[in-house]
This record gives sequence, structure tokens and C-alpha cells, in this order.
Amino acid sequence: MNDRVAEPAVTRPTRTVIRVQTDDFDVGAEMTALRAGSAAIGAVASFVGVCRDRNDGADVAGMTLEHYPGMTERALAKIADEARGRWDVIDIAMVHRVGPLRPTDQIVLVIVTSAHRGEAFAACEFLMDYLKTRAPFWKQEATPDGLRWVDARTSDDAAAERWR
Amino acid sequence: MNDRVAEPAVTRPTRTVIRVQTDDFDVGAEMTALRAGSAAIGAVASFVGVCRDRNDGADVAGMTLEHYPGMTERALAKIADEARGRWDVIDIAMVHRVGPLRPTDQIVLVIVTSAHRGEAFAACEFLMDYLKTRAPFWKQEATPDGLRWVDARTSDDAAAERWR
Amino acid sequence: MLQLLYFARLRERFERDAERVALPAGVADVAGLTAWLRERGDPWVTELAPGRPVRVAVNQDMADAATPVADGDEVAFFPPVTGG
Amino acid sequence: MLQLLYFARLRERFERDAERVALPAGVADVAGLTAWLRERGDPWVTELAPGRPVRVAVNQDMADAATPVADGDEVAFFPPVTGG
Repeated sequence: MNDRVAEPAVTRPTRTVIRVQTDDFDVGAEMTALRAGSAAIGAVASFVGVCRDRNDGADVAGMTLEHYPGMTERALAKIADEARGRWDVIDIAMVHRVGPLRPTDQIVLVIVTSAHRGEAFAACEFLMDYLKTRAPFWKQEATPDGLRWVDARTSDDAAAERWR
Repeated sequence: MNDRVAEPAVTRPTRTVIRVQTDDFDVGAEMTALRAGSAAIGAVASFVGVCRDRNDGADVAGMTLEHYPGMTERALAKIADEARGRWDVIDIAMVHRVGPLRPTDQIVLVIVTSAHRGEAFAACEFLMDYLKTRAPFWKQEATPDGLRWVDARTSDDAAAERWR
Repeated sequence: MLQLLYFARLRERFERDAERVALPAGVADVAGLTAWLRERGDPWVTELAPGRPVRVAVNQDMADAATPVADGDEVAFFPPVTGG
Repeated sequence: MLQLLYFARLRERFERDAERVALPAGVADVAGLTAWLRERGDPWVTELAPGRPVRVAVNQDMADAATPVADGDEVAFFPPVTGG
């Protein structure tokens, strides 16, 4: 130990990136851009949600994601603000696709940067749990029995409740 | 609900990627390669550890990572096996750099793929906590006062203890 | 006027994604507006029946039955969200 | 013979990263081998003193004081790990 002062603040403004888009995203490029310019970052936790070929026991040939333009970005920004109030994070990125998607396509990306890993992991999982229950997106799947709207999961509500 | 059978097993063998290397890694490329060929994956959780410019109250100009060749790979493989015994994960990648590193350089990458996000997040955090306390790597930092070996953190021991 | 929006299953059942209506007499909150919509009969009375999993946002913030509704507001009706 | 390895701070203090030694008479476990190394005096007796944060691996698996040591083993001494 020594008597140097505590860690300095981040030397650039923190970043909050929120985007809703039909195009795919490049995880590596998003991560590189998000953490650029801050040597205070020691931890980068991320999550990518991917379209599966099965759900609730049925084959899924693809899905279409609908959203509420305007409210979506607003809801995501509120969720990011709430994460910042709970953990000492530096940057947050939340990118969500809409429109038609097929199995193995990327759906959503959340990245959190922080000085330390515990806060990055917790904030990243929190952001996903809240996004799943509070951001206005709806999935419609194409199955052999036709199109069906995906039902909200009680497990997602339970996951979000953990953070109360 | 319907009477279809439960979800099928992954249609390709699971992957466990373990590498110790001096070269940098490309997070996006590692992620793409790891999950390629499985439409059963719905969640990809990842963590990147980054070299900071400050640690324990001192400026850090850079660090050198030493390891125990042979044991390192063996220890990482055991940690990956333990994660598989605890959670229903599909693929695991653990890539750790050794040699000289500078602030903002990537140090370690852990990626976990799974059908669902809860297991991917938990396994990814577990892998990092166990890597931090059980894989034979040692950091030596260059500070204004000279070279110093980084002391193990009691907070890392506490993080690993959570999983017992 | 109110701007009403419908998403996902409700958009399909109501066969519209939006409509403009005059603020109905006596309607002051989400509960009142929902009751007024139910008076249209099916599919409104079914989809908006008490206990159905319907969410409401007023001016793009999540709302509940007691949230006030006033002239000029944007009120959206939709099922529980399923993104991510 | 035993293959002894030293890493990080211990490698520096002992001024070697490896050495081959004959299995000392009477040494059957990690505790015995550590006691035998302490007989070399400083820096061994200091760095390997009871209570110091030293970890030991036998044949590349983490070991404790009671882990057996036999002819042909690889035994490594190092500080608590700090990777990641």
C-alpha cells in the first residue's frame, strides 16, 4: 500500500449508446468503439441474444420483431439510467434489431464497461433482465403451425424481480 | 402449449476453446467461430479483462504476465469442466494473454454460449472468478516506484467462494 | 384529441395500428379510456377485458389504470413485451 | 529426481526458475519437501515460512501440505495467482 490518492475519474465523458436497427451489428466493433479512449476500464461484460431454431417445443423458421418507435429508445435510456444509479459503470451500449430474423441471427447486444468485473457483470445482466420486461419489443415466430406471437415468460418476470 | 417433444440436443459437438498466447485476440471473430453451426444457441455471454492505467492507487505504465506453461491450460480445462457440471452451457472459450501488456490492452476473454441467458451469465462469471483464483498467471506491474508483483485480492477469493 | 396506438397481437385483433379519437366525455385516466374502448364490443371487450395481459403506455411511459389521460396524449395498448 | 519449478516473486527471490534435485531422504509429501527447502536458509526459510502465501502444485495440479511427493514428480512453488 502507499499514500497515493484514490483512483481518478474517467478522463473522458461516459458513453451511453442506444440503437434500434434492422441491420446486423458487429460485436467486436461495438466493443472497441465503446471503450475507446478510457484506460480506466478494466472490465467489459457483454451479452448477445441470438435467434434459436426451436422455442417452447416448436421448430422456428424465423421471427419478426416489432417495436414501438420512440418509446423503445426512451425505455432503453431509462433502463440504462437505472443501471448507472445502481452500479459504478463507465459505458453502456444497448443495440436491438427489429424486422425479420432467422435462426442464428443476432437479436440484441448489451455491453457494459467498468473498472471492475463484478459491477460490469451485474449491470449487464440487469440491463438484459429489464430490457426483456420493460422495452416495447414483440416477437412473432414462424412455426410449422403458422405465425404465433411469443408469450411473455414468467421466468423473465422473475429474473427482473430479483433486482427490486 | 403443444405435445411436441422437448428441445433436441445440440446438433454439433460442443466446443471448449482454451488458449494462452502473447498475441491479441479479436472478440468478434472468437465469438463468431465459437457459436458457428449451432442454432440451439440463444445466449452468448462474454467478458473481456483489460489492462488499466491505475491499480491499487498507483499509475501503471504496463504489466508483464507470467504463467506456468502446461499447468495453465490444464487448470483452465478443469475450470471449464466444472462450469459444464454446474450449468447447461453449450460452448466455452477462455483465451488469456501472457507477456508484456500496456493500458487498454486486452488481457483475457471468456465466452459462454447457452440456450438461455441465465446459465450463460452465471457460467461466464463463474469462469472468471475461478480463473482469477485458480489459473497460474502472475502480473508484474511497472509503476513510478518500479516493478511490483500484484498481490492477490481478497475480493477475488470472496468472489470465488460464492460458488461453493 | 387522443392518439391511440396498438401493437403486436392487439394491432392484429383491432385491425389497426393507430387511430385519432376525441377525448371521450368523462374519461380522465387509463381505466376510463379502457372501459370506453370496451363499449365498442368485440374484439375490444374481449381483448381489453379485466385480467387480460394488456399493457398501456401514456406518452411513451409505462402506465397503470390510474395514470391520467388528457387531451393531446398518446396512449398505446400492447401485450407484455417479448424482446431481447 | 524431482523437477522443482519457481514462478513470479519466488522465481526472483530464489534466483532460479527450475532445478532438479534427488528426492531427499524422508520426504514423502509437500510439507516435507518444503521443510527440506527451508533448511537451505535465506531466502528459502523466509519465503517458505509457515503462514506465507505460497501455493504448491504437484504434477500441475494444485496441492496442499499433505499431497504426496514421489520420485519423478514435478513440484512448483508460486505466490497466489493474479491473472485475469
